Amino acid sequence: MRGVFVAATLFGLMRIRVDYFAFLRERAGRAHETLDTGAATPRELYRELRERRPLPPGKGLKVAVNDEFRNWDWSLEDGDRVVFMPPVAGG
Amino acid sequence: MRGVFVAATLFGLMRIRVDYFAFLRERAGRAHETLDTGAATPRELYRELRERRPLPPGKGLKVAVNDEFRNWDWSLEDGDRVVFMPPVAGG
Amino acid sequence: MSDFRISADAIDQAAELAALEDTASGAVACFCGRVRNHNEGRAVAGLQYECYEELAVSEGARVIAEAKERFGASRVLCVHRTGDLAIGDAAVWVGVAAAHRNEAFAAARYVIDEVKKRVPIWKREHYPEGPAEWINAP
Amino acid sequence: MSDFRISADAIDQAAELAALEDTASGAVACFCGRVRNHNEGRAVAGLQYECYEELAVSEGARVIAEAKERFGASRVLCVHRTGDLAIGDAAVWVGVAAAHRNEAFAAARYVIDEVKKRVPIWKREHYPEGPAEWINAP
Repeated sequence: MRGVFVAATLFGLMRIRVDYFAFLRERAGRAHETLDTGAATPRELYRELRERRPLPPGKGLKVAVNDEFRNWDWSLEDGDRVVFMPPVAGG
Repeated sequence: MRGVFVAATLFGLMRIRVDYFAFLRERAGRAHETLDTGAATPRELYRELRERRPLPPGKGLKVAVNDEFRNWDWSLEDGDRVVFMPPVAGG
Repeated sequence: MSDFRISADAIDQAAELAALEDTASGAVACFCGRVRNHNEGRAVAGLQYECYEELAVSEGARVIAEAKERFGASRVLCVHRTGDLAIGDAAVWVGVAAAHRNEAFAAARYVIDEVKKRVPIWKREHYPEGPAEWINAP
Repeated sequence: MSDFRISADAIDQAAELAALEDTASGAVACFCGRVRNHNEGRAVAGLQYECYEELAVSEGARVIAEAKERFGASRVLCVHRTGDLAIGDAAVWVGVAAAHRNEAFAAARYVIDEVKKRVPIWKREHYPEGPAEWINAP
């Protein structure tokens, strides 16, 4: 019980905005959403999102946090904007 | 004497028009000239021309006969138009 | 105005070219990618581009800075369309001014290659028959 | 009209580009060589191009035919100026339409390289100081 309390304090829920583009937007059925999550990294966040949205596996996707490319193990902070991106196809 | 007569018959003088462009035009002091010559090839013709015009050595020049690139030993014919060209410098 | 731009309107190539003017640069190389009427053997009716604009603009600007740095190009511009495009419409335009043609060609090639690899823009093809598809969708 | 042209008038790049329109070609690569304000460290005031037009046009057409054949380009155009040019003026323009960018870039590069090597056109540079000089004069 005490362990759970400490974890909740140190690693409390964060409010994260997630934006979806292109194929992922269609799969998610929305362009963005905001959620309160315990996910500490984009990897954990995507795992959580896949539980509620019909999103594809993360392999091949890229991640941006606050409009910068970041890796899947980047430490998220409260208020971050996270974007998961399908392989690009410009040009 | 007989040898000279035969040569004059078989290899008689031809009327050749020569055009000059760019650097060669300036050196020749004219854009074109027509001459009666015994030169059988562009090589011989250029040698003859250099005797009367301050033209540069033929090395590096190209030759056209009747608006086609030809080599220095191409057989000239009466009425041909010959152009000696400095190295090109377009673009 | 940034040297890399996202545009919802048609690309004005004459205006882009004019922006490359530079009396020290003897060479200008341009590339334009246009919507083809076919792709991988299949008839295409049109395209739609979608873009993550904030990141596209910053990543595109990085690509351009790299091209200038690597090839000594004096000016490099790129504009990429978003929205609905018809056959023949310009989807992306790259223009480079440099002292000589080696650098101009190399920089233009670098920009289009890197933009296609790195800049978050996505293409959806519409077909005369069958549903539209996102290209490269996982 | 031939795909390789000699022009005593300014090159109209917008008109040239329009002539490359082709709905099957996804890639257009262009190159433009312009008069620089310097060459090999020396200030340049302007240029004059002279041309052996009959042979230039036939040799230019051969270069274009080779570019189409080698790289499968669908349209290739080239126009080269003659006469007096000022700093910044376009001296030569090459445009290629092809299915993909590899072919478009390669064909454009081939055309400008071969034109500079093979087509009988000569350049005379004017300098702010000193007499004009024919480039490559023997």
